[in-house]
Amino acid sequence: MTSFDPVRVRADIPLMHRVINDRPITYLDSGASSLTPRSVIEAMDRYYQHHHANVHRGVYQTANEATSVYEGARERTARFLNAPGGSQEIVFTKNATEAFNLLARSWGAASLSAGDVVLVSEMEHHANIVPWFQLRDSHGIEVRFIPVGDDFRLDVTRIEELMRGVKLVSVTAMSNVLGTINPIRELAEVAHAHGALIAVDGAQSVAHSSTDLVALDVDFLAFSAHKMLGPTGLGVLWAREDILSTMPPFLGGGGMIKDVSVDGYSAATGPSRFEAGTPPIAETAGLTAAITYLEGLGMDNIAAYEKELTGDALTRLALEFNGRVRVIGPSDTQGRGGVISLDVEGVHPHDVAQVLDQFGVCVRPGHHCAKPLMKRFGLAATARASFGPYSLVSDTDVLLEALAHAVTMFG
Amino acid sequence: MTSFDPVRVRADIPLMHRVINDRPITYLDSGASSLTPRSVIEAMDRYYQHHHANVHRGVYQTANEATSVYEGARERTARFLNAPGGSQEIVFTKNATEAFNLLARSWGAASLSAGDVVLVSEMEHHANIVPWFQLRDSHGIEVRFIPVGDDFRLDVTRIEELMRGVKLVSVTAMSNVLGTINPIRELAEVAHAHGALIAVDGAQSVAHSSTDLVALDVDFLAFSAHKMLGPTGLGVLWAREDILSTMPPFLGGGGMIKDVSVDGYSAATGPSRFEAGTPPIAETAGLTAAITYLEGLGMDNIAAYEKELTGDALTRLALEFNGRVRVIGPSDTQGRGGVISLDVEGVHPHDVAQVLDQFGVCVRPGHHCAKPLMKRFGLAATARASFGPYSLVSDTDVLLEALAHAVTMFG
Amino acid sequence: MANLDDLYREIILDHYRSPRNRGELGPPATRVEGFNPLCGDEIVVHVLVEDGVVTDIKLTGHGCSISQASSSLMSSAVKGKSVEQVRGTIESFKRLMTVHESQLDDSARERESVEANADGDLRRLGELAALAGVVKFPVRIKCATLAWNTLTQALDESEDDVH
Amino acid sequence: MANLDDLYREIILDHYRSPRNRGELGPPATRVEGFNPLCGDEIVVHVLVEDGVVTDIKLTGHGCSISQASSSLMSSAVKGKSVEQVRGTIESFKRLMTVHESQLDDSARERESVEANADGDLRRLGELAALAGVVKFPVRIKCATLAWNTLTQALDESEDDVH
Ligand SMILES: Cc1ncc(COP(=O)(O)O)c(C=O)c1O
Ligand SMILES: Cc1ncc(COP(=O)(O)O)c(C=O)c1O
Repeated sequence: MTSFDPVRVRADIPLMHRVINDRPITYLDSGASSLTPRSVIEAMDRYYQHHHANVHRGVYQTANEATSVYEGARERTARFLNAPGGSQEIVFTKNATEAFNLLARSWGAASLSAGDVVLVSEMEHHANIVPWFQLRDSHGIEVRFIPVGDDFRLDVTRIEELMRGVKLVSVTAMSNVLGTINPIRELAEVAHAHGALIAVDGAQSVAHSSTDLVALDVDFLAFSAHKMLGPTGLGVLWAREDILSTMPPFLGGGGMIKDVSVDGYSAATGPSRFEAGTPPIAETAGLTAAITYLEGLGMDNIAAYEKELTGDALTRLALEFNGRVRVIGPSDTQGRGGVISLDVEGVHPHDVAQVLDQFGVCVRPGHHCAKPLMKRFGLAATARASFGPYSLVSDTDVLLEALAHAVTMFG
Repeated sequence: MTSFDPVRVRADIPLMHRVINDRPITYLDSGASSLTPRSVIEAMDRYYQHHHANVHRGVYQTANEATSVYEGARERTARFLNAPGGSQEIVFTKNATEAFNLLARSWGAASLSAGDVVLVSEMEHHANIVPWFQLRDSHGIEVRFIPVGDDFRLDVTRIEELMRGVKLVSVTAMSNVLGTINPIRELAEVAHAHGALIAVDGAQSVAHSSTDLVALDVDFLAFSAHKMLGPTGLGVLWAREDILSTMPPFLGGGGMIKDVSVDGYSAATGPSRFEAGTPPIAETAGLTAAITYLEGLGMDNIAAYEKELTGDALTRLALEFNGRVRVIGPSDTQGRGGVISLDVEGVHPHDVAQVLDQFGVCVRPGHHCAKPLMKRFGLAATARASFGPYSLVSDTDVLLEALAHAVTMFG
Repeated sequence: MANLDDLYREIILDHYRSPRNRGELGPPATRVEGFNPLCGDEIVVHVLVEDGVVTDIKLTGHGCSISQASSSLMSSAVKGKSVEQVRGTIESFKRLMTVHESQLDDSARERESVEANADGDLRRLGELAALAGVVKFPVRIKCATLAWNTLTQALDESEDDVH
Repeated sequence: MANLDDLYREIILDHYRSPRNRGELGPPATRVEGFNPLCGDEIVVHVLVEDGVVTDIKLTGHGCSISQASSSLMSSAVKGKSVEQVRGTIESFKRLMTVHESQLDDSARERESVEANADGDLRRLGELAALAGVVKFPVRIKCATLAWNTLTQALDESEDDVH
């Protein structure tokens, strides 16, 4: 184990004190949403108790403080990602999903026309599929899918062919179902070599390994605060400044305008052009605290630790169930993260999750908003366990105990 | 005074303990955002400490609890508004602004075509103007304005003429600049008599008087939680169920789909069709607590109390400055709420606010996202004071003291 | 694990492992798909109505033990019954599945009458009563009712065909 | 109220009450509008550049005392100066307006050199130095710099015209 101490992380998470069906909680659903450290909750409390006001248009002191909280979070996020152009590349949204919609309806609608191709992958979350289908319906673009191989990885053997007519490659850094980590740096090279841009879904990656936008050389990145120890109600779209500055507005309203008259409006410049209305302010205080917390742990430490956890779980799952529990995803930790989708022979994922709940184990059954991927593997659903920096090997112990019960019960 | 006790309300607001420039805070910016009672902050804390999980797709206990928090807030909101069709008419958004964008891009884009008219008013907030301009640009609709008279009220003398070709009337229940309360019930009758629908901007009204959607007989209502003692990051669009059920999706992603394949998608039914991605969950816990708090005070009590405060302030402003401080808005409390825009002769609103800040007085200078209204009255900005249920007559005392200083200083 | 046993009664596990009336029916049977978008359960109901009687019913699709067992139990319960009787059964079943919510909301008195009602229903429902434990697991109620809602739609559509 | 007096120096109030160089210039002068969308301040700079010299400058628009005084002070400072000199003044002024942010971010040592620099600038800036107090009110910095950013744009445009 690294010097990183998950037991102390756990002590920072109030929800870890929950007892469920007489057992201590075994939270294995960080892929859906992470648990929230005390410091993040307290940062939002402090905001409401001392600094709350609407941002931007105030002169008085608390309005300035609220603005500093908000703009400070932009700075902090830019540094966290090593954004080449700094804070002016950070747009705050409601969640990763809004970020993709913004991308599709602003950049996409302005830059793409009938016949242009957006290349996504079969392992994308609906957030990175449906907005492109909507753009297909409104603008006649084509949505094409990079296939996923039987090894649960992107099949890029025919990438040259797939790239024909592509203006944007939009792929996830890590699959929320398979755990597969995609070669973003290499895909960026391919995209750029073909004159296309590349967008990355960082929802599953930003809290689990370090993100260096300069090194990745991508053009867009989307993610949600609630999956990175932060609060609900806040997401981020990062876009390269030279691209962002040419993008037309998305939603209309206060804060995104330069001028309005009864005859029309003109839009503001910078990220605020895309932030119509009163933004999630307290939530940005929470995001700043979450980033501080994550960086305090060390992103590389987190990645290394979760790799160990994942490796241990994969090994034991392979050993203990005589093949009745199948992992839908890469079977070793090479290029994969701590999301483990399970297919239990003869037991529907819903039932798996129901039995596990009796043991206090929180796993998520379902299609995980990745129905094309499910269809690719002929599955309706999986039961997914996923780790966070507060997870312990003992969580895997309980998971295995509960799985054994499910297998027996439906046996 | 009514039985309602604002001093106790004040004691419930942690931020009231702030000292600004050696003076206790005098918060007069509730029109921009309200201050947050302890119970609202604590409800969100409790959510993160005990119940946080992603909603909807879970089987385990905390996922169910989170879903109950979220769907419970929908129920609570529907009851608060006396929504005729109940909770399935409540769509959660990021803020009131997103609610209007949803309305314009879903209902508007599907129901309106070139030449159709959306009738707003000159006193609208940009949130209820810019989305319609955007729809004008994309769909060729006409955006028409009900003029505002010199009495700071809607001039409906030529309403029959104005209604020609109108498919939607979209007006604010209360102006965030003038304080004017509009006759929504009557406008609804006019709209319906002409076969048009009516949308109401409740951002400034829902926290300050009771809302009865059955009695109002309107079709849409939009507002934000952060102006009703609730948290940032959450808004509401209410729409009549028979209309909502015919509206096409807005943003695309997880949670709003029925099915997705590599060929396309189909949308879910009910409010979730419009709630793509992980919603603001903790924020809905805050909203429920805010509604509980407001109802505990009694909406009619709040309205009566704020009317007294407003009447007192208007009288004293008229008496004390020899005409150097002009109120931009109705001069008595008839059909007006507790938002008081000031024009101080020879002192720019920015400077007014700056001087007031030295006295710990929080007022907002600017165009208040209502530039067409500003232009109507030949103003670039006003300094706006606005009340909440925690405001006291002593706040007005400090306001007047500080204003006197500003007048002298720039004298 | 008393709770789990309430949910997973032996008869449910049996219908899950060996579902009755699997398969498809061609025209003139009515075919309606039911989705539970939240969990991905899919059920396709094929129903043949002749002279006001459900003369045949077949099911395809996939889902959890509760949705599968419920649809299997449903098919056994409705086959050969008049549309009228089937609609009655659907109503009784759905009432059984909503007791829980009433219990949460209503006063004790109303609750009792609902329970009395449910008891009556329970007797009428026969084997279907095995699903009664589902109400203690509110998220699973949608699993149990999916087939029934789909059947209602199929009956409506087959009646539309007639008129 | 020491703070307020830092901001509202007498010379600023004077320029606010009696702004210099109000008015417009027709072609061939360059006309550029500057907005501060957050507070609604608007400034229109009309500038006439002849042979590399700002031979005339006029201003319209409206805004707070800081933006108005800043633009008035600016117009007095740049009129008759070469474009080169004007750009130098703009740079010095904007440096003055960013000291505050540096003070927040940088180490003490860097701060000192910035301040030394600012002191040099202060001397060069003459009357404009009255605006130095604005940096203690960060939200007002945009008010003070609006005219200057607009002037920069006007100079760029008038030079484009030449080429
Ligand atoms: C009348 C009115 N409508 C709409 C809004 C927009 O609200 P939000 O910024 O929360 O979206 C506001 C508040 O700024 C308002 O006062
Ligand atoms: C890979 C991936 N992309 C996008 C999302 C969408 O995030 P949100 O629901 O917060 O918008 C998720 C989470 O559900 C995800 O796992």
